[in-house]
Amino acid sequence: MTASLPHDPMLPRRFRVLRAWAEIDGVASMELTPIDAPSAPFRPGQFNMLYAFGVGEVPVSISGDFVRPEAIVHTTRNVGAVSAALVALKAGDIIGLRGPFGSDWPVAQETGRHAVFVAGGLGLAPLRPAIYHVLRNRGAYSGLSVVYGARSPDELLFASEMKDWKSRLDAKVEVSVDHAAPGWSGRVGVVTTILGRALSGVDPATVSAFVCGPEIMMRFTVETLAIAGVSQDRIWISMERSMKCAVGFCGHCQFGPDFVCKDGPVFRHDTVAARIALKEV
Amino acid sequence: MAPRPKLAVWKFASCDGCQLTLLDCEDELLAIADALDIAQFLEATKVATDGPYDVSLVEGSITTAHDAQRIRDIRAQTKTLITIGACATAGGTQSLRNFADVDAYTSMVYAHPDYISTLATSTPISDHVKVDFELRGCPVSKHQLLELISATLAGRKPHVPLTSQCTECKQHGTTCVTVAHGIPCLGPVTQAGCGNLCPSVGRGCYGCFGPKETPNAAALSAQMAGLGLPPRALRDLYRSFNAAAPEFQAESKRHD
Amino acid sequence: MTERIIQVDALARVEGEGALYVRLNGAQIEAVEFRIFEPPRFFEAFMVGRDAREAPDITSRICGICPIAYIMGASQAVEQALGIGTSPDIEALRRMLYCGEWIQSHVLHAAMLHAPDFLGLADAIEIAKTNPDLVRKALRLKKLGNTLMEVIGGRSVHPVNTRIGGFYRAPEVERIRALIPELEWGAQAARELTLAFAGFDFPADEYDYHFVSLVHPEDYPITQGRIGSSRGLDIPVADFNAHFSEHHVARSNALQGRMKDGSAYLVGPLARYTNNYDRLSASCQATALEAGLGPVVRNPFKSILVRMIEVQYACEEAARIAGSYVAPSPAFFVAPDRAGEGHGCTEAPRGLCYHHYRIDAEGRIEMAQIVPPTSQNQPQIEADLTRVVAANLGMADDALKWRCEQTIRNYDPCISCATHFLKLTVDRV
Amino acid sequence: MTQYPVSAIMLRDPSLLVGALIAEGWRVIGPKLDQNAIVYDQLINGDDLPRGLTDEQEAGHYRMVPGRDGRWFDYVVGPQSWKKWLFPARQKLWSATRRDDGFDIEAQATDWPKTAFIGVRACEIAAMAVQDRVFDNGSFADSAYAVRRRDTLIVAVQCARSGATCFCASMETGPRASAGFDIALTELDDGLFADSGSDRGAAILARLNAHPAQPRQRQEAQEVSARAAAMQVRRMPANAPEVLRAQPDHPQWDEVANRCLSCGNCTLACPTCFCTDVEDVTDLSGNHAERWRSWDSCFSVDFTYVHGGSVRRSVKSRYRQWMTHKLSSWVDQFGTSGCVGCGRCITWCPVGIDITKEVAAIAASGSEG
Ligand SMILES: Cc1cc2nc3c(=O)[nH]c(=O)nc-3n(C[C@H](O)[C@H](O)[C@H](O)COP(=O)(O)OP(=O)(O)OC[C@H]3O[C@@H](n4cnc5c(N)ncnc54)[C@H](O)[C@@H]3O)c2cc1C
Ligand code: SF4
Ligand code: SF4
Ligand code: SF4
Repeated sequence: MTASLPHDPMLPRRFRVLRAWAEIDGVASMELTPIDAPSAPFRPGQFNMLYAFGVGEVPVSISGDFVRPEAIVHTTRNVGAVSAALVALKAGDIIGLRGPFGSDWPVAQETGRHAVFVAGGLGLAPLRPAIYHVLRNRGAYSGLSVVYGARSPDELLFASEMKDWKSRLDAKVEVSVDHAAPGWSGRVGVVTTILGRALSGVDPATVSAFVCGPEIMMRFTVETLAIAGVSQDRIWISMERSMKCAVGFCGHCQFGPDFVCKDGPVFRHDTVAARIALKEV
Repeated sequence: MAPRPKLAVWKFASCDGCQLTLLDCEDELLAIADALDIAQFLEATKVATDGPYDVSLVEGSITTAHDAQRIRDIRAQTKTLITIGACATAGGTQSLRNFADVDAYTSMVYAHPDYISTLATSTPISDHVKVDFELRGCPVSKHQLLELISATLAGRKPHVPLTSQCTECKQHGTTCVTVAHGIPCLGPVTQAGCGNLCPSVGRGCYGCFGPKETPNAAALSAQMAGLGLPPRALRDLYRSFNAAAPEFQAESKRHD
Repeated sequence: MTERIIQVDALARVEGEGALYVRLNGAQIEAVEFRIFEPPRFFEAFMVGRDAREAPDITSRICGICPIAYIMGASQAVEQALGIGTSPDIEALRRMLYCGEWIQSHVLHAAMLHAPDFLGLADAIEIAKTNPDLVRKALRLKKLGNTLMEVIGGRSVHPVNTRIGGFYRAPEVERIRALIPELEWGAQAARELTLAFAGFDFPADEYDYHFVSLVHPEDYPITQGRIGSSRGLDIPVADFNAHFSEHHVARSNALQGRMKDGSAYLVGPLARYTNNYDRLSASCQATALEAGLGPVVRNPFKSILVRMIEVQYACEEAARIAGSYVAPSPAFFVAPDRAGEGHGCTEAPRGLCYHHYRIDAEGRIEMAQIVPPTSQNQPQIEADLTRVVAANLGMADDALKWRCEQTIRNYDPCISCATHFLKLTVDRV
Repeated sequence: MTQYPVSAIMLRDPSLLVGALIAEGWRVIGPKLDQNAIVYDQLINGDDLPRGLTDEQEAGHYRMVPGRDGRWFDYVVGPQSWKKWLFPARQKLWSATRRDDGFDIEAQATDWPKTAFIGVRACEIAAMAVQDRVFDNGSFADSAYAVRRRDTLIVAVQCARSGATCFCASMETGPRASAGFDIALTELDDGLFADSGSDRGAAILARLNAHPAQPRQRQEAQEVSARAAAMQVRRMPANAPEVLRAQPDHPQWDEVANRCLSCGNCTLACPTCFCTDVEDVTDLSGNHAERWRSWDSCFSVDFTYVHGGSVRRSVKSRYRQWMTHKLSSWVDQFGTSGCVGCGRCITWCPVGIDITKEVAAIAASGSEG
């Protein structure tokens, strides 16, 4: 008896790179369009498994707007073999894609609240679709703050877009760098230092916070939010773990009882707080 | 077409077995020669193109002052330097000299000791220069060597697990020789990769792929001592082709 | 007249690191040196104190090209010292395993390392450009040798299945039988390659060598026999040291073997062939005849043909053994701890390889002596070089250099083997 | 108890069943003696079944020894589990070929002839049920696994004795299987009591043309299982999930890390462990690529590698992950324990680490604080 695999979740579909552009040094974005089948709709915070021919497959968050699933945007930092191949893609190239996978930022449910986005480094990429949503439906939210920290000025992602947001009267945007460089007139310091400013004058009881960045940055951010009085069940974070399948088969991404690939990557903080405090989980 | 990457193969103190493993890829040899520009491979060709080289495969350990200099020169001309085999990666069998009482050895003077010059130790390449990747084994496995070459060509990270030999036994369905037959076996502390050779013929692994990641040799030794292996045999088990690999060296010294 | 220096700093297409140095003053040959600069690895020194049962695996690492030669020589010597025998079935399997090594090593040398010399090419890859079929055939044949070693020994370089007293596990009959069709193809392919190589332009060079090899009343010698020579030597293996000795010369990191009277001798395919021509199969003799060889071959350049005939023989012999193979039971005999002394001698692809151990009551090695073929051939290589240079003084330097290298490659010298054994002297830096 | 129309039969010799299945075109996989251990391999005929053998098992110890005369199934579980077949150690997932304009991806077909497993023990049936939930987790299903599972007939053997490392009774997974098989055999003094557990099993038994079993024999079969259960010397504390959830910092984790080799044998021998790695393969031309999936283990450092380093670097954290997952978080994930009490991880740990003892140690001192 021979059977082929219908809808095999491990089988990538082909996508073509429509556009590819450099963001900052070592980071590039690309816009993908499906070849084999229409792409599935996605929600902000979800990710895809991207396959570079002959090199390998890695999880990468969707950084573009989810109202345009026919043109999926990813933003990747070159840190190793697969990501290097992804960053090197040009318009017209083909890659394999599986997804979208994982849980999402529940922004759509947090209407009426003050949405606070806290991003560190490349963590801004997975938050951007959610920010787009709030910007588009600004009236439904009591407030919008984007707090963004990067290591240095030349590592600030989506800089011109940030400027646009900043120029809006209905959004508060705070940016800081760990290390200043000549010509930098903005703030210096880790992201938690500007978080306080962003929260000043905001009733913590109305805040819903969405946090994405290195684990250590998220830990301090959550601490700061808690001190400011933001409730643990109104904070969401996005976890990163090794992933080989993204569908719960490979076991790599386990984080206590959760599979980061399908129960995450976005978790409500109170559900994972105890585990995050432990080492090597 | 992009220019083919330039490959150089170098030999230091060794048995030639790891280089031979490359020539033993009979089915792939012509494809390798197609995909790569073989710029230096003394064992196989008179061709000797000057550097720089994209990839250098280095066999053998450093046992002379001259060789210590030669490897530095090679490193300077090489983009990716890969060591192949236990000699290059851990000093090889010849590193057994490292454990000898050097003065006693010196007194075993040969007719004309002045004819030969050698160092007191046999050391891995990584003691002398930066190494980009180490392929284990005495000799290296053909399968892993091909994987390394194709991965390097594809810009892919080679799939060379650092786990125990046990993982290969279990994947191959080989029954554990220690548990089922009481045979001492270094498998639990030895890196996988050979293709599960010794246990599949009912023999305990003798460690030719060197220590795995985070080996717990002390715990294994205690178990093997319980199976009746005397300290001297235990010591010698760790002291063979990867004798100078730090974890094996330390464990063998505990049983001196 | 001016001084001419023919120098090759690093010989290519030999196993290990060697160099060639010839100094001429007009027609006067002032120096001919085949230097071995492969650093010594001191096997005989560090084996002292090891369990004798480790000897095969340790000495195997002397040479990756002919590990079987070391495994077998060490096994014989240690088995003798520990007073155990094996069984005819085990010995047959050992012989078959050794055939694998002959095939692998000979084809590597003849087709990939030596043949380019005759074609004026750099390597086998260049041959493949004009004659891909020949190279493919050679590769398939070489692979067959490796397959034999993998099936019987577990892997081709440093097999794992061999042990003192026999084998860890006897290969299944089906796996051995399955080799027969390819071995039959191999014998034919070896014959075809011999005849193809017979068309090479061989330098006219003949020398009345003192051929030394194992001799055996029935078999073409591989694993067993007495030591015999073309000049009437006929001694048991244990008497090796009474007739041969080794000398240390300044220019080489290897010892040089000579007869006790100081004369050079030759070991390897030419010696085996000449001393045992009658024991070759009729089909191999037929190939020899067609390739233009008589029962004695004195032209060292024709060693390439003799190697290929030995490949044909090894394929036939392995097929014969495979045909009547029964899995040895037991697969090995257990050796007790006891004091003793033993000798082992087999025919490595490059020639006679002698092992000698003294073992203490706990079964530990007290003394080890290993004499590989390449060290024995060193004086003869230099003598050949002198003769070849003298006969070709008119050649341009490049051509002469090429010819000298080719002369060395006639021996398929294995330099790694030759330098395994010097005792340690330390140069502290 | 039987829901199936055909009543149980008495089978003189299991090779009759093996022969009948082979004659009906099944590929039969069952116990075979190989290298002095019982492994699961294809049977060419009924003679391949070992007989008169039993196993002696302890932590880090396994030996085949002569068993009760003429008994067919007097050993318990061996080094391998059925996952070797249902969830192979290496599987090709797909291949891709470079084209002028990008590349094509080709799915890998599942080649699985209709197969009968014979000699499946209760704990192993339970293990299959556990893996069924893993490979169809509600969101995603592994279709190759589903095909293999669907097209496999299960002939169970109800254990007539327990090994010293067995603790299925405390996991409530054995020693008597009540479901999850097509046919179940219980070896009695006067032959094999064969009962059906499905219609296709019942049909096969009906075609065997054997004597129907007596009620007495059905009764005896139950008693055999009860005796096997009573033999068990190891047990898993029922509160293991809570104990482990509550004790991530227990000193016992450090203690076991001193003994653990992080070799991964326990995970690979375990019939429920499912972790895998993927491997991208290319040929020398770079034009052909493949993806393979192979067994992995949470004991490897690379298992949790993310750019910058691994999450679980210490052996302590890796052992804790394995045992806590197996016995505790598995329940959260799949609504069942990941352990079926087969004892393999105890027997096949080269240094004899015993999961039941480790839990007991943590539970004992953990309950004080
Ligand atoms: C849910 C999720 C979303 C992500 N989103 C983004 C994104 O939007 N942009 C971006 O640049 N990066 C993102 N990453 C990280 C990205 O997956 C890694 O940078 C990438 O896997 C590195 O692979 P490499 O082969 O280039 O690097 P190497 O360091 O050579 O990694 C080797 C292998 O380890 C694994 N690996 C290494 N790092 C990670 C990691 N952080 N997460 C999972 N597996 C890893 C991969 O299998 C990889 O191929 C995300 C990771 C996760 C889990
Ligand atoms: S590692 Fe072993 S096989 Fe490789 S060169 Fe050294 S001794 Fe030979
Ligand atoms: S954890 Fe151990 S006892 Fe439990 S199912 Fe796995 S191997 Fe068997
Ligand atoms: S518990 Fe035992 S089998 Fe498992 S990894 Fe540790 S030593 Fe290996």
